[in-house]
Amino acid sequence: MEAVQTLTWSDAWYLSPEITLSLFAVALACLDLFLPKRWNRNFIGWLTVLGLAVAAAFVVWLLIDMKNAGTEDPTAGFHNLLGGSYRIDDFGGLLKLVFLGASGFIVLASLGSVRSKDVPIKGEFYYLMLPAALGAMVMSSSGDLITLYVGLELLSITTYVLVGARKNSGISGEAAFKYLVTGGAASAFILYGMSFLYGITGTTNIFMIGNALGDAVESYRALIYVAFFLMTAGFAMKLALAPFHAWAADVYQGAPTPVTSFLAVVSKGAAFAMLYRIFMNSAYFVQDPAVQKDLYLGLSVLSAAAMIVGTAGALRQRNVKRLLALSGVANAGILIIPLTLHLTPVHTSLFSEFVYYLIAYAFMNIGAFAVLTVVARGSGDETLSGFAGLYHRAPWTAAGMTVLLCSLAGLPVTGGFLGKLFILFGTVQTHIYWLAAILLATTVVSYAVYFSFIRQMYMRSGTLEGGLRIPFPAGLSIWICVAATLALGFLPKPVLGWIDGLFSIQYDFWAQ
Amino acid sequence: MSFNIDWTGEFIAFFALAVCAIVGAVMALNFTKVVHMALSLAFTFVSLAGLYVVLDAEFVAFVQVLLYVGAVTILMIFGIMMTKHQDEGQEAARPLLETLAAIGCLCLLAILIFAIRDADFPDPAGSLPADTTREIGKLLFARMAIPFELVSVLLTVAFIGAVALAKREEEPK
Amino acid sequence: MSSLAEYAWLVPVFPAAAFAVLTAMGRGAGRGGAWIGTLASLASLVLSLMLAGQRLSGTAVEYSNHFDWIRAGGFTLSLGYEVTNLTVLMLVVVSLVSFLVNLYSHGYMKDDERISTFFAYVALFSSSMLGLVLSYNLLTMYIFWELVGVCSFLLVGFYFRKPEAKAAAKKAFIVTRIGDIGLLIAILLLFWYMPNHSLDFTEIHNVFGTQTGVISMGITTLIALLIFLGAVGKSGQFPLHVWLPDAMEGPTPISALIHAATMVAAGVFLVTRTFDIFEASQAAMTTVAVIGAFTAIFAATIGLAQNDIKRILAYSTVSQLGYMMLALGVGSETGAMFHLFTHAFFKALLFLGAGSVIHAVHTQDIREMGGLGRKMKITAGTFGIGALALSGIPPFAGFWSKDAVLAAALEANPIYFIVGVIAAFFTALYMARLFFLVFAGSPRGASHAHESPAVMTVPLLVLAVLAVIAGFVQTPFSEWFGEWLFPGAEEEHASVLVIVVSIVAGLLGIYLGWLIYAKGSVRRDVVSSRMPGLVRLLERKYYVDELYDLVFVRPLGGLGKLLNVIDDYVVDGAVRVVGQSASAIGRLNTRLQSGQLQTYALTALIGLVILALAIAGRRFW
Amino acid sequence: MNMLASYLTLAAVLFCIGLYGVITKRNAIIVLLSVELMLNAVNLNLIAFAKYGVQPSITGQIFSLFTMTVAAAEAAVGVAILVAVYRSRASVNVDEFDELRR
Amino acid sequence: MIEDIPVLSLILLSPLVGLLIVLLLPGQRSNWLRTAAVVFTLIPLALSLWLFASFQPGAGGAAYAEHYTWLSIPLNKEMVNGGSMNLNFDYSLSVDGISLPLLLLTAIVSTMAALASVHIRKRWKLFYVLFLLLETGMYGVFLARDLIEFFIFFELTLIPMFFLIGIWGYYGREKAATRFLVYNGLGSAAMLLAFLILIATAGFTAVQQDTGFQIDFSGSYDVLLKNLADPASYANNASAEMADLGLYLSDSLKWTAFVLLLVAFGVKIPIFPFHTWMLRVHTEAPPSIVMIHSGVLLKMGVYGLIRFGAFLLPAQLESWSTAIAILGVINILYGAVLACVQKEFKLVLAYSSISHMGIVLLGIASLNEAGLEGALYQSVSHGLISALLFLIVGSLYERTNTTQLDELGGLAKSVPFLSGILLTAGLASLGLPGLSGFVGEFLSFLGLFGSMKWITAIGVFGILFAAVYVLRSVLNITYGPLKEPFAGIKDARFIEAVPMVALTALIVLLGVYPSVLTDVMQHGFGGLLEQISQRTGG
Repeated sequence: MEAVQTLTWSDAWYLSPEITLSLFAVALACLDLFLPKRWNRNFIGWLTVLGLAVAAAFVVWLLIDMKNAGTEDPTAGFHNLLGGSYRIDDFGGLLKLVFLGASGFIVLASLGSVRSKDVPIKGEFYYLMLPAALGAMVMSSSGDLITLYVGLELLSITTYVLVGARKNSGISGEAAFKYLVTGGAASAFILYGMSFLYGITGTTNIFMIGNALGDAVESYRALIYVAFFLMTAGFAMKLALAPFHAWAADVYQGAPTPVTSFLAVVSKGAAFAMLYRIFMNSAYFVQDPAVQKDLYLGLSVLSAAAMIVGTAGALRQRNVKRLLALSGVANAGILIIPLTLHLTPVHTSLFSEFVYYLIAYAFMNIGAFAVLTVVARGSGDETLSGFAGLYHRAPWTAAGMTVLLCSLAGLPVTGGFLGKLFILFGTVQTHIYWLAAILLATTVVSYAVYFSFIRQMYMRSGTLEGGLRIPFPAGLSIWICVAATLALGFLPKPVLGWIDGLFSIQYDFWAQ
Repeated sequence: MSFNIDWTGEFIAFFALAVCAIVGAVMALNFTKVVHMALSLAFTFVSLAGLYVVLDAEFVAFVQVLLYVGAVTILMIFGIMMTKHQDEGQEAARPLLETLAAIGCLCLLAILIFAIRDADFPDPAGSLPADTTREIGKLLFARMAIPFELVSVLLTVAFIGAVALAKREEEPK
Repeated sequence: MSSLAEYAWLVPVFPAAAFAVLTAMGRGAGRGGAWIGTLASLASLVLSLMLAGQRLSGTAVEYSNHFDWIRAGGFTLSLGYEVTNLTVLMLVVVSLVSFLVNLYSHGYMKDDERISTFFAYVALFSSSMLGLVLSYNLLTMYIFWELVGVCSFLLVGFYFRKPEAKAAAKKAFIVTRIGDIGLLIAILLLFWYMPNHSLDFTEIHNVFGTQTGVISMGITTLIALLIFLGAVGKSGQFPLHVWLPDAMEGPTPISALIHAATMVAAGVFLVTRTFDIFEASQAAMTTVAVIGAFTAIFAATIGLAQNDIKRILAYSTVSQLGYMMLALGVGSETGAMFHLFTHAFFKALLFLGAGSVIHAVHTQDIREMGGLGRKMKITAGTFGIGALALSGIPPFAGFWSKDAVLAAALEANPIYFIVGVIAAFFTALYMARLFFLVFAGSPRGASHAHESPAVMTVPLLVLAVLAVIAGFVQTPFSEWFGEWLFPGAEEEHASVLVIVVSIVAGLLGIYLGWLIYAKGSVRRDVVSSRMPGLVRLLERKYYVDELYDLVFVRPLGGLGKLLNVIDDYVVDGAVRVVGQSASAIGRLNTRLQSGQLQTYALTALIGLVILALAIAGRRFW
Repeated sequence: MNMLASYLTLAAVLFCIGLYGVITKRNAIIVLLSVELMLNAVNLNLIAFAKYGVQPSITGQIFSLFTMTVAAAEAAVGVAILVAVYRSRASVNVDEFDELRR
Repeated sequence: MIEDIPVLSLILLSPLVGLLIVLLLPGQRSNWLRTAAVVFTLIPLALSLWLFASFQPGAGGAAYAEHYTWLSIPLNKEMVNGGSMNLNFDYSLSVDGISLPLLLLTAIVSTMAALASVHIRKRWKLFYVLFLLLETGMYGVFLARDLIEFFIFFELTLIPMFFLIGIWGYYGREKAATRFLVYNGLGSAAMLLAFLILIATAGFTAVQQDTGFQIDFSGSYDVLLKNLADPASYANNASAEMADLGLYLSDSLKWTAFVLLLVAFGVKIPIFPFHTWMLRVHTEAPPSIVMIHSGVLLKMGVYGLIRFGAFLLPAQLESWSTAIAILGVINILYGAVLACVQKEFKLVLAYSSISHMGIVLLGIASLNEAGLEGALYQSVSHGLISALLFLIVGSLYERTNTTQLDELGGLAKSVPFLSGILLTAGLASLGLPGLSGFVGEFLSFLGLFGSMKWITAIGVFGILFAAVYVLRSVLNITYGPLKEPFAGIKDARFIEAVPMVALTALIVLLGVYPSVLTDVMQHGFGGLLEQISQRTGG
C-alpha cells in the first residue's frame, strides 16, 4: 500500500465543482430552514440553478485547463486524486457537464410550474437536486469501486426522497417506496458483484482491477462471470433495461414530473458513466476472449431486450409519463450499444457515440417532460389525451414538441437522428448487424409511439378552450431544448469536434 | 474439492455462527408476526457480527452491532409501531409468486455456489495488518477521504429527506 | 411528280386537325363543327385520289419516309409512312367511305346534341385509320391500330347512357385487345429476331421473302400466328368475333364506316402487309385459311337466325372477313384485297341503307318492318344492289371478288372451296331473308316511314354505283388490279367451274329466301319446327358468349375475389400480424406492469438467471 | 473446502434468502429488512475476501463500513417513505401498493 | 450562363422560402396562402424546365453539380497507426439523365397538386407549410448525391406526409397515416442499414500521409461508384491491412446490402407483397396529396432502385434480374386482377398503380437500355397519369361525395369535361399509344423481352387486364344512366380545369414525342451498361 496520501489544497481545485455543489446544498438547506414559511421557495430554485451553473463553469474551466496541459504531455490530460480513488479526466468532465446542464434545465423548467399544492417541500425539492447531481458527478469521476458506490447511493437516496416529494399524493410515496426497494436491491446486486471483483483481484481500484483481471481469468472463470453478471443485473435495474425495467414506469408516473426527467436523464446517465468506467477498465481486460465476448454479449442482449420491450410497451401506453419511461427503457438500450461494440482499429469512437446520443437524449427528454409539465398543468391530464388539440391552443409549443418527438423517434434532422446514426455506424463498422437491425426496427416501431402524440396534438380537437399558459422559465427551457435538438441535428460538428478533441480512450479510460 | 473438513477452531466458530445466521434469516421468513421477523433478522445480524470477529474485523463487527442491531432494527421496529399492524398473520398465499421466487433464488444460489466451487482460490499472499481499526482510520482519512466526505453529505441528505418526508404537513387551506 | 407522295402524311393529318379543332371547341361547335369534320375528310379524299391518280399512271416509285421516335442507345424506334399501290388503294377506300359516312351522318345524326363530338370521333378515327394504312413499319401500324380500336370503342359507346352501348363498347375494346396483345408480342419477337431490330415492312419482306433461314421456322410460325391473333381480334374472326355484332350498338354510320368497311378490314390488311412471314410458314397459312373458312360459314349460319337488321349485317361482315382470311390463307393476296375493296363499298352501302331504314322506322327488328320498299325507293333500290353484290350475283362487285377468293380456295384445297360455296349459299339466303322481310310484303310495325333526306341518299347512290362497278377492276378476263397491287404475284385463274358453282349457290340462296320470305310457299318454321335445337343454337350464336362468360369472365371474377380475400387476409394479414406481434409484446409488458413491485423483482430475477445460464452457462455445460 | 469458500457460500445463501424475502414478503418493513440482509451478505463477502482474498487488505472492511452506513441511511429514508405512504394508504402491505400500474 | 448559377440549390430551397412566407401570411386568407404556395412551386418548375431545356449531358458547372462538405465528423484517431479517420456528410447535389426527368415530374406534379389543393377546406396554412416541406424533400431525394443526404430527404418526405394524410384525409386517416409512417419507416430503415454497410466498407478514400493513412468515410455516391466499379484499386489503396479490418465489401455483404435495398425500395415502389400500406394511403389521403404520393413518392423507390441498386450493385441486380422480373409480373397481374374487382374507384387506381409499377420492375430487370429507359419513362408517365386521375377524383368527390363505383354513373351527362378528361386519363393508363403510358410500357416490355421472353409475354397480359379494369371503372362512372343525385352537379371550374388540361397535354406530348425525354435519359444509362457488361464479362 502506498504512503498515506491526503487531500491537499491543489486537490481542492480539481474538486471545485463537487465542492461548489456541496456548499450550495448546505447553504440552501440552512436558508430553507431559517427562512419564514410563507416565503415563496422559487428563489431557492433559482439559486439551485446558479449553483449548478457555477459548478458547470468550474468543470469547463477544468476541462480547458487540462486540455492545455494535455497538449504537451498527454498524461497531464487527466488527474488522479488519492491514489486513483477519484479521477479528474475528460470522460468525467464531459459527463459532468451533461449532468449539470440537464439538472439545470430540469430545475429551470420546473420553476413556476411546480405548485406548492403538489410539492409541499418545495425548498427541499429544489436544493436536493444539488446532492443528486453531486452523486452523479462522483459516479462519473470515480476510479474506485467504493467511491463509485457512495456516489451511486448519494444519487439514489436523494432521488428516493425527490420521488416522494409529492407528499400529499399517495402515488408519489408508493413510487418512492418502489424505487427505494428496487434501488436497494439493485445496489445489493452491484455490490455483490463488486465484492467478487474485489475478491478476485484484491483491490477496489478499477485500474488495478483491470490489471489484475488479466491473469485472474484462469482461476476464476465462473466467478468473473458471476461478478459481472451480478453487476450487469444491478446496473440493468438502475438503467431500467428489460427485463429489469418494470419499476421504471411506476416510478416515473408517481414522481413529480421534473424528478421524472431527472431520473430519465441524470440518474440514467450516471449509471451509464459507472457502467462504462467499470466495463472499459475491467471487463475489457479479461484475457479470455470467449469470456470477454460473453460479458459484452450480456449487455448486448439486455440492450436488445430493452429496445424491443421498451418500444413495444410504449405502443400500448396512454399515460405520457409511463410512455416516456418505456421510451427511456428503449433509449437506455440504445445508449448501451456503443459500449458493447468491439474496439477495432476502425472503430474507436464509442465514447463520442455514447455521449453524443446522451446529450441529444437529455435535451429531447427534458424538453418533452417540460412540455408535459405545462400541458398537464393546464389540463390536469397526464395521459395522451391531455395533448389533444394542443396545436390549436399553443401552436408553437406543439411545433416545439413535434421537433422533440421527431428527435425521440430518430427522424432527421435532429440530434436524436444523428445520435442514432453514429451508433448505427458503429455497429456496422464492427459488423454487429443484428443489433443494428433491432435498433432500426424498434426505432421505426417507435414512430407509432411518438407520432401518437402528434396525432393528438394536430388531429384531435381537445376539450379545452383558450391558450396554454407557459411560465417563462419553462418556456425558456423548452425552447433551449428544441433549439439544441435541432442544432445537434444540423451542426453536430462543434460538439463532436470538441468531444473528439478532448477525449481519448487511452488517456481517459486506461492510463493511470 | 472434497469435504475433508478441517475441524479447526475457526471452522467450528464459523459453523455455529453460520447456522445461527441462516436460522435467523430463515425464521425471519417463516414468522408471521412482523416484530418477530424483525427480531429474528436482528439475530442474524448479530451472528454476522460474530463472523466478522472471526474474520479479524473487530471494528466492523462493532459497527455492525451498533448500526444494524442498534439502529436499523430499532428503526424498523419503530416503523412497525408507527404503522400499526393489525393484519399480520392473514397473508393470503401467493403460491405462484412464491414458487417462482423459490426456484429463481435456488437457481441463483446454485449458480453462485457453482461459481464459488469452480474458483481456484490460492492461499493468501499475505495477511491483514494487526491493528485493523487503526488501519481503517488511516485509510479513511487518506485514500478514502472523498467517499468519506461524501458519506457525510449522504447522511445529511438522508436526514433532511427523511424528516421532510415523514413530517406531517399542515394542510394548505 | 413524285413530290406528291412526300405529302402523303397530310392525308391523316387533315382529320386529325379536325379532331383537335372540334375537341378544343367542345360542344359549342354544334352542327357547324360537323362540317369541319366533313371538309377534313373531303380534303383527305381529294389528296388520296390525287395520290392514286399518280400511282395509276404507273410512273411513281414507292416512297417512304420516317423519323426517329425513340432513341435508346444501341437502337432507335422510328415512325414513318410509306406510299405504295396497296396503301394508296386503302387510302382511297378509307377516305372515300369516310367522306361518304361523314356526309350521311349530317342527316342521320342531325338531332343529336353531341353531334360535334360525334364528328370529332369520326375525324379521329379517319385519321387513325389513314395513318394505319400509311404505316411503314409495324410499330407505327400498332400505334394506329390501337387508336382505331379506341375510336371504335368511343363510337360504339357513343350512346353512353344506354347500358348496352356501355357494355358493347367495353367488350369491343377488351376483346380486340386480346388480339392486340398477340400483335404486340409479335412485334417484340420481330424486334429481337430481325437483323438490326428493324420492324419495317420492307425489311420484313426482304428477310422473310428472300433470306429464308435467317429466322427459324418455329419463330416464324410463332410470329405469324401472333400477328394473326391481332388480325383475328380486329377482323372479328372466330373465336374473337363476339365483339363485332355487339358493336352494332353504335350509331349506324359508324357501323358502316368502322365495323364494316374499314377498321375491321385492318386485320386483313395487316396480314397482307406482313404476308411474307405467313408465306414462310405453311402452318401459319393453314391456320389462317382454316380460321377464315370456318368463320365464313360459322358467321353465315348465325346470320340466318338473327332478327336485328344490323346484327345480320354484322355477322355477314364477319363471314365476309372470313372469306378474305381464307383467301390469304390459300395464298391469294389479290383475292383478299380485292374482296376487301369491294366489300368496303357494298357493306358500307348496306349499313347506310340499314341506317336509313332505322332512321325511318326507329327500330332494328326486321320482324317489325316490312313493305318499306314502296316508301323508301332509293333506299330499297340501293340496298338491293348491295344485297346482290354481297350475295355474289354477277355483275355486281361482290361476285368478282368472291369468285377470286373461291378460285384460289379451289386451287388450294377443295374443302375450302366447298365451305366457301356453302357459306355463299347461306349468305345469299340471309340477305334474301333480310331484304324481303324489310322491303317486301306489307308493313308490320311503324308505318310512318319516309325516304331519308338527300344528304343521306346521295352517299347511298354513290356507293351503289361503286358496288356495281368496283368489281370490274379484276375479272377473270383482266387482272389489272392484282398486277397493279402485287406485281409479280402469281394468281390463280378462275375456272368456269368456280364461276358457275358460285352463281348457282347465290341464286339458289336468293330463290330459297324468296320462296320463304316473299312468296311464302315454304313455311318459315320449316326448320324451326323440325330442329328447334338448331335454330336456338343459331339464335344464341352457338353459345360462344356464354362459353366465354363461363370460361373466362367468371373465373377471372372469382380469381379477383379470391385475390381480394388473400390480399386482405393473407398479405395484409401478415402485415397486421407483424404489427400485432409488436403490440403483443407491448401487451405482455402491460401485463407485467401490474403495479406489484414483487412481480417486477421476480421478473428481474428470472431474467438474470436465464441470461446467466444462456450466456455463461454454455461455456460450462 | 477452504474457509473462504465456506464464507462465500454462507454469503450466497444469505443473499438468496434476502432476495427471496424481498420478492415474497408482504410487509413493506420486512422487505426493507430483506434488502438489508442482502447487503449484509455482501458485507460478509467483502470481509471474507479481506482476510482470505488474493491479497488480504483492509479495503474490504472499509468497503463494508461504507456499505453499512449507506444501508442505514437508506433504511431511514425507507422508513420515512413508508410512514408517508402509510398516511395516505393506511397499509404497509407491498401488494397493496398497486395504484401505479399498467 | 446557366452553368454558373446554383440552380439545383435554388430548386431545393425555393419551396423552403415559400414555406417561410406562408408562415408569415395570415392563416385565414386561404387565397393568399394558396397563391404563395403555387408561386413557390412554380419557381422550381420554371427552374427545372430551364435546366431541362438547357441540359447538356456531361457538362459541368454549378447547374449540374454542387458539392459542399456539410459535416466532417472525426472518428477517434488514436488507433489507426498514426493516421486519422473522418466521417464526412456532404451536401452534394447533381442531376443527370436519370434524375432530371423525375425532377421535372416532381416540379410539375407539385405545381398541379398545389393548384388542386383548392379542395382543402381547413387549416390552409399548416397544409401549405407541410406541402412545401414535402416538396423540398422530394427535390432533395432526386438531387442528392450523398447516401446520407438521400436518406435524410427520403425520411423528410415521410413526416409531412404523415400530417397531410392524418389531418386532411378521409375517415380512416389517422390509421392510414400511422401505417404509412411505420411501413415506410421500415423500408427506410432497411435502406439506412444498406447504406451504412456500403459506406463502412466501401465508401471511403484512403490517402497515405506522412503520419499514416487518412481515411475519409463518406456517403458520397461518386466515391462509392468509383470504389465499387474498381474493387481492386480501393482495396489496394487502403492496403491489405485495411482489408483485414473489414474495410472491404465482401460478396455476402454486397448481397445483404442489395437485398436490403430491394426491400427498402420495394416498399416504396411498392413490390408485392409490400403493397398494402399504399392502398390505405390512396384511399384515405386527400386527393391532392395522393397526386403527389402516387405521382412522385412511389417513383422515389424506382429512382433509388436504379440509382443504388443498378448502379452500385449491378452484378447482384443482374443475377437477381429473373426474380425481379417475376416480381414485376406478379405485381402487374396481381394488381391488375385485383383492380378488376374493386368497388371503390380509389382502390382501383391504387391497384392499378401496383400493376403499373410492375412494368417498371420489368424494365429494371431487363438491364438494358430500352428496359431501363422504359422503366424511367413509365415512372414519369405513371406519375403524370395518376396525378391526373387523382386530380379528377378530387374534383369528382367534391361534387358527388362518393367514390364507390356502384353509387356513381352516367356522369358524362352532367360533367362532360371531367368525364372526358377521366376517360383520357384512363386510356393513358391502359397504355393507349399516342399517350404517354404506352411508351413506357412498350420500352419496358421491349427491353425485357430481349432476355426473358416468357416472363415478358406473361407480363404483357397485364395490359389486357388494364383495359378491363380501366374501362370497367371509368365507364361505370361516366357511362350508363345518370344517377339521380348527380343530375345537378357542375362541371370543372377554371381553377380545376387548368391543371387537368396541362397534365393531359403533357401526357399527350410524352405519348407523341417521347424523344423529348428519352434523349435525356439516354445519357443517364450509358455508363451503367458499360459497367454491367464489363463487370459481368470480367
